[in-house]
Amino acid sequence: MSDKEEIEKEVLPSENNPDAKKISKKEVVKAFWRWTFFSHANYNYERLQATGVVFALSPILKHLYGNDQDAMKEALKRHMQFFNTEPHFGGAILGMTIAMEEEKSNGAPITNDTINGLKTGLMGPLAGIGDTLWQGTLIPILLSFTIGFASKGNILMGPVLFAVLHLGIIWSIGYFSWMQGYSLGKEGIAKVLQGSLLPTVMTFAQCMGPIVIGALSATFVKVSSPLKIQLGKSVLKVQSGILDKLVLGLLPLGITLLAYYLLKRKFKPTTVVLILVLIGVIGGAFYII
Amino acid sequence: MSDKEEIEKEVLPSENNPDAKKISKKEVVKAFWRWTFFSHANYNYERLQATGVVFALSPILKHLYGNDQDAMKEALKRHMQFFNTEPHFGGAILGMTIAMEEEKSNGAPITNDTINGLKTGLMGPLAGIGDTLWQGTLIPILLSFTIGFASKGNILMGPVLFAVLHLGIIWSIGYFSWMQGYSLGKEGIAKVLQGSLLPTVMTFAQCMGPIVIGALSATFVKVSSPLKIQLGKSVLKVQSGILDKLVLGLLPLGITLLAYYLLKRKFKPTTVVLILVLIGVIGGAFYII
Amino acid sequence: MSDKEEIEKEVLPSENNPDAKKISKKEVVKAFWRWTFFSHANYNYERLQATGVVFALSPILKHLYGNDQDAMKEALKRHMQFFNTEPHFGGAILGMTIAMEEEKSNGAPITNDTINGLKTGLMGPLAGIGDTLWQGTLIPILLSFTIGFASKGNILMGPVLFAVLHLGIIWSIGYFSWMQGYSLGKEGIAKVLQGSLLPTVMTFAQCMGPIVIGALSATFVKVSSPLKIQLGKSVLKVQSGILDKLVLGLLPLGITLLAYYLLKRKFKPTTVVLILVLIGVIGGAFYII
Amino acid sequence: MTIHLWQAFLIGVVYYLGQMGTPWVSLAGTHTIMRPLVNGALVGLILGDPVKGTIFGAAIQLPFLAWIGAGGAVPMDTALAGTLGTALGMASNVSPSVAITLAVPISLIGTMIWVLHMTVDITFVHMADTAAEKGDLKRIDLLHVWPPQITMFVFSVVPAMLAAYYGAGPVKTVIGGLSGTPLHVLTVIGGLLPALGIAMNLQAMTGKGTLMFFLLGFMLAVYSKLPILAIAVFAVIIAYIYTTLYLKKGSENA
Amino acid sequence: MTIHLWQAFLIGVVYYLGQMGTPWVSLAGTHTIMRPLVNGALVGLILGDPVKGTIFGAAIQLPFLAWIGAGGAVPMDTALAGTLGTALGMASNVSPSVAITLAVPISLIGTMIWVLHMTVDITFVHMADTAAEKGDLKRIDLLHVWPPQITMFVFSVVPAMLAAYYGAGPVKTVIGGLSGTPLHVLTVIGGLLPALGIAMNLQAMTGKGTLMFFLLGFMLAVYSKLPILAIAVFAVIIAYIYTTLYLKKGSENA
Amino acid sequence: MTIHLWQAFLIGVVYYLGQMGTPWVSLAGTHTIMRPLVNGALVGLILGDPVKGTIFGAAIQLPFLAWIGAGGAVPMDTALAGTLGTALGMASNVSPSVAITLAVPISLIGTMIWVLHMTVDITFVHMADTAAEKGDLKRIDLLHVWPPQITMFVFSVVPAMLAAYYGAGPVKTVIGGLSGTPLHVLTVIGGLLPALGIAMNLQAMTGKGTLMFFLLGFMLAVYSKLPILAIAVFAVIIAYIYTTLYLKKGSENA
Ligand SMILES: OC[C@H]1O[C@H](O)[C@@H](O)[C@@H](O)[C@@H]1O
Ligand SMILES: OC[C@H]1O[C@H](O)[C@@H](O)[C@@H](O)[C@@H]1O
Ligand SMILES: OC[C@H]1O[C@H](O)[C@@H](O)[C@@H](O)[C@@H]1O
Repeated sequence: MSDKEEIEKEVLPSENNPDAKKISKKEVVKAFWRWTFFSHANYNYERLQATGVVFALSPILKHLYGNDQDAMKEALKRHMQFFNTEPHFGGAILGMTIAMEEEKSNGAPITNDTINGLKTGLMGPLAGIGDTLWQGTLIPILLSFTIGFASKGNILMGPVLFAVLHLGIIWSIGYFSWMQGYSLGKEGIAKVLQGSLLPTVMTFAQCMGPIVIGALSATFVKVSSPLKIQLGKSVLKVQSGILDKLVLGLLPLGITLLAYYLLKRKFKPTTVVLILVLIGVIGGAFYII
Repeated sequence: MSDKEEIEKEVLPSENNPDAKKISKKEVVKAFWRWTFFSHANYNYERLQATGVVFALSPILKHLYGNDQDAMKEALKRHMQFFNTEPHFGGAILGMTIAMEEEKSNGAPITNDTINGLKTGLMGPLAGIGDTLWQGTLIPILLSFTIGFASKGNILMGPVLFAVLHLGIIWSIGYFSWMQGYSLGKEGIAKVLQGSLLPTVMTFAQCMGPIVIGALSATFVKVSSPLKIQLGKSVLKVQSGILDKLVLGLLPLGITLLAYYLLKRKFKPTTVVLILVLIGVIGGAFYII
Repeated sequence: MSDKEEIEKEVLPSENNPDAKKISKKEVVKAFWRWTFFSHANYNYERLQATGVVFALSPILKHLYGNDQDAMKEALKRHMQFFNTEPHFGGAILGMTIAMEEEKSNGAPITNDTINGLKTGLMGPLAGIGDTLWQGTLIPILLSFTIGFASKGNILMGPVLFAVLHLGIIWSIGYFSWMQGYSLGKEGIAKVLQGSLLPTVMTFAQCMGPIVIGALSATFVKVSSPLKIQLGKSVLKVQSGILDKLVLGLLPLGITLLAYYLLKRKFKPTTVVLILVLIGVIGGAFYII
Repeated sequence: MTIHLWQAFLIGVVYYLGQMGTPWVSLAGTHTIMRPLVNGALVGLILGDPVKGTIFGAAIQLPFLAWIGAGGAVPMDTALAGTLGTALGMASNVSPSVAITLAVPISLIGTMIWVLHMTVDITFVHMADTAAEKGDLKRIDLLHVWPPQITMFVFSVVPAMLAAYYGAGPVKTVIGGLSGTPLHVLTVIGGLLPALGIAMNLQAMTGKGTLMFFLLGFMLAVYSKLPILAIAVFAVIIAYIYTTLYLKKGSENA
Repeated sequence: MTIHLWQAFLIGVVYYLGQMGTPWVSLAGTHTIMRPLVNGALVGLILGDPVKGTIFGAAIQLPFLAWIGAGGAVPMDTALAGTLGTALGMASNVSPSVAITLAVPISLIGTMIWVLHMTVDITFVHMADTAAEKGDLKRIDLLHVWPPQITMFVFSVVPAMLAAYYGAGPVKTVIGGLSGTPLHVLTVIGGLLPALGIAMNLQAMTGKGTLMFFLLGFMLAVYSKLPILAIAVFAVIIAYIYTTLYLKKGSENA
Repeated sequence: MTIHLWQAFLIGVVYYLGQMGTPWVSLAGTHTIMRPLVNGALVGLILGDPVKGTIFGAAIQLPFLAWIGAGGAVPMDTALAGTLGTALGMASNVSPSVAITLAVPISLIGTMIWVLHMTVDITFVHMADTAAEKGDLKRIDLLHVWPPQITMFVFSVVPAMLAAYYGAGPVKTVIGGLSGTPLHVLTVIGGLLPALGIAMNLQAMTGKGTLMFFLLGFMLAVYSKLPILAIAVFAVIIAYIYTTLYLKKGSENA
């Protein structure tokens, strides 16, 4: 066997190896539905969707590491890390993860870090992109389309149509994204390992993600100041007269960056909630904000 | 003769070689006028200005390849390719082409591909830029300037002034662009061959061209939907109530991208015309668009 | 002594050398105040703040080159070059300069060109950024805040408060910037010499600077045309009917680029003043502008 | 009209099903039931008049049209607003617009339930950690579903059921006590909490320049006032150009 | 006023000269004569009253002020609109604003002539191909000019002459028959055809990222509503920055 | 009210202190005293009624709110406008709004003093060059301060003092003589001069693409009409992205 063949075999072990473990399409779909229904069953401020990931991948992990207790422990630890994304668009990440786990379990040189890098590199951007398209665009459109009927008491064209369209569209997107992620992972794994595909996807997502999340936050975080300053006989409104003239949205931006800074400084999310509540109580009580 | 001299001679053969064929300025100007008057004489959906290019370069090609039938055949085939640009701004391309043909016929290492690359790399962008500045900007300004007089029956300050200004300005631009292209080609040919000038010009044009053509198309393609949906007692206008809220100009954009996609899939332009007409007939008859 | 040690010693001579000349914090602060008060004492069209720089650095230069007449001459020539920046934000440049002079006098391989490159590379951008934040933003805010009181005759909340706030804020910025520049220079000098810090700072400043100065100039240079052209019975206003439709701000932009072009062509600023005045006299007298 | 205990209980269940995270209807399902448009109709069904419930739901939906729950942040509890708003409105026979004035303060109070369960669930993650150490996949599967869902069920059903059962009177008393500064404070907090959601998502972005791109999106949105989809298209363009340039090999010819 | 046959013929010739591609007056020349502002005056001259023709032409020009023919796409035939509009308007002695209502549908019908000749000309290219095989430059020169121009002359002069000669009556009948849905369909088609022109030019762009830059220009135009020249200036800036970064050698110092 | 000679002299000194470059109060200090808001109060103090002076100063400040002096360009002399405007206004007992009509033309004439001293100071730089040749640091220190400041003192105090002393009459005569075209010309020149300041700063920028970035800032400001601070934020974002991409090492993987 030549060197080159050996390398290729190493890169994609499952393809040339008759003994390789193979995940069936049925298993991939099963994991998809587990994720779709249970992603948030134990949602929490510490690691968010972490146990949701383990729960969804559970049949896959059992198949791959069921009779290798050490590998299983390692895999569980790997996926008990902080994870949060928009589950439908972000399902692509877990689709890819399944493909990588499959190859890894068959001996491909995929490290913990590669899988973690993939997950943490894409979860944020896809949260931003997904929320924008789903919660920020799709749902408002569906609502404004059906609410007119509902306000006339039309149940079918109101709540029922909303529910059907919403679930139909978003589950389709989720399914497509998940399966696409899996096959991208399978086909692209050689490329991924050689490093030409992943950087492109990641750089793209890590640029687009924050932009849309920035746009989203502009309507999502709401703070303004009702303060007024008496100047002789005229009145200066702090919000429209000062803050808005400096930079629009200074307060929401400031609060968001504060929360971000605190998280970066390793404050627990629960602490940040408390701090935000405190700011709200004090600022609100004195009508500063 | 040292190696270095040899290379230099090879790079720009016409400069050091007393036997080299030389295109005179008169010939370059002659080709310019042939192009200016005849570029569209046989305009067609298959190759657009292809025969126009051959017709314009005809005296040049005769001079250079008149007594080398094989070279002539090759040259004719080279220029019978699809070509389309805005003829006045895009004249620069043919000016450069003449310079390259001149050097090539004297033995410079210029391949078919270099010349084709130059032509196809610049024709699109210069079409976009030229149309924007000429048809999109210059003509409307001249029209709105002279139409006021004309509507009072003033022939001189109306149609005559429009014609004089229009021809004066656009022929000057055309002449300047053509000659500039030629001398850029001559001076820059060494640079071009070494590869430092052409990529800059191309990258620039291939970025700017699509941007302005995008802007142009926003006013150039006109489709909107007159559809209305009855919602209980209120009415939802599809154009202003849905499409415009998603992305402005969704329909014109979609139609343009459809035409683009069809051309990319090797549909003939005449087929695309037919498809557009069909869309128009069906969409129009049912008042969908 | 190994090679590596030698290089390190060379890079930061003052740190390892007990005989090195040390600039004290007091001296740095003294130079700051000399600059703050005297930067513009001999402001002129030829070299602007050049003698101001020498005057401010005077105690430093005396300390470093006091007993090396040749080095002193060289240093003086170095700093008698054209220099102009916004003195408070731009103070950072001179803080860095002090650090570099300190190392240079102790034998670090810092050339004239490095110091000049630093100064000329940053002075323009920091002028733009500084003017925007200080004259373009801070002062108008303070004025509009205090002018209301003043117009009611309130001296304390009017002129006094304005003066106190203005001096307090801008001197603080100036001091911070200067000291920061100095310590950046000291700490970063190794990095600077290895070339990783300076390019980043410079590229950033040389991109941001011109952008803000462009924005500033949009309100700073004021030219428009009162010309009207009679078209039959209707009237065409040259400013709103032609110029504004082409590109907003065409005239101010044109005048600014003219002045820039003249300076680049080595016209003296006094000549440019004259030319601008001439344009004003002729254009104004005939009501062209 | 009086609300029977079993009706009150069912209303509580609807509220529970509209809690983001309920596995019974999937995440998208909770996002469906969470909307007053939908849960109003369900409450109406329970109370015997689904058409009226739909009309109430549609009205209560209005102030929450632009509601987004990103990064686990819930600015207002629309599920509680919709279920209780409809129930109490129908019971006390007021007009839908009166129900809105009730629903908005209810939505602000409801966020406390969300914050509470997000905090309690942390315990179950720690238990799952122990199971992971032992490689006990099955136990994690169990821990992920049962303890948090039972908790959530109790947290949701009990208060909603009580409020629906004892009716508009006590609820109005509570809301009345809040009017003025307390309500203002609650509104302010509701506006602030989403900052955590954004920050969670931002913090999860490990790329270069995250903050700058975030700032870019924010500034674009705030100054251009474009619809968010238009900004998303611009974001695609910018990301494309950035990626091209970022991953470009140094040119040979420049 | 009646239009004599020789006048009708000359009007047909004016129309032919305003066809994009006529070599007699150059491309820029056809773009001059194509405008109703200009061909209206010429028709007036032929009919003996150039001042009146100019006034009609100026009026008919109005709906075509923003007319652009890019990539060989002709959304409306302004030359036919101007020549026939003026001729029939003057002949039937109506006001210029009535002539406009006639001119616009005429311009839509006229586009068929353009599409036809663009299709027929393909034949001559194929003949030129054969000549190229043989290296017969002279023959290509001939093929490029005579067959297409004779075709074009016939396609243009005949219908325009007939319409001008038989006058407003038949033309109005035709247009009347079109009113309602057919006219709407023609208008829609006139709005769609330019998509081909744009697509032809786009497709001719071989650079990287063409579609993204196209989208950028489109979105900028649509949302900013800036004049096209302003967008062109922004395009220069963007292209400059892109080119600098794209062709930049990898920095040594980064 | 008459202005005594010593008062006129002090007013001249205030004007001198408001000249950009006066070392006594620092550059920031001259930018303080230069504003009519401040020098009006000081002139009022000299004339015995600081409150009235403040009110005049506040009024005269209005047309100069957006005044910027960048790159050594002084579009209007606000210090002369404020000191003389207040002094003459108070002396002739007119209302503050009348004082404004006086102050604006004064500010235009005053720019000549600035241009003059910027030109004269060149001499002292050349003298400093000679000292630099000899390494005579002390002499440069002296040359930097005394000759230019004595010049400036004379240039400033003399005209301001005379105008304040001889009062509104002669000043009005001068201004009256200017009304119409001369004043228009002065206004135009005041609008043009800042171009030099911008050009000086621009010219001092040695980086790549300076003009393009300048154009970008200009176009953004002109078309978006955003406050300058917002544009500065965008500039930070653009500069960040540009720097990242410009200094990026060629990727290994692209
Ligand atoms: O923001 C990403 C993601 O965060 C949480 O998981 C929930 O708020 C989801 O609704 C959201 O999509
Ligand atoms: O678009 C480029 C070019 O295409 C065709 O040749 C014609 O429509 C010209 O008017 C146009 O300039
Ligand atoms: O523009 C930089 C700088 O130039 C000159 O020094 C003066 O006009 C200052 O006020 C300005 O800050």
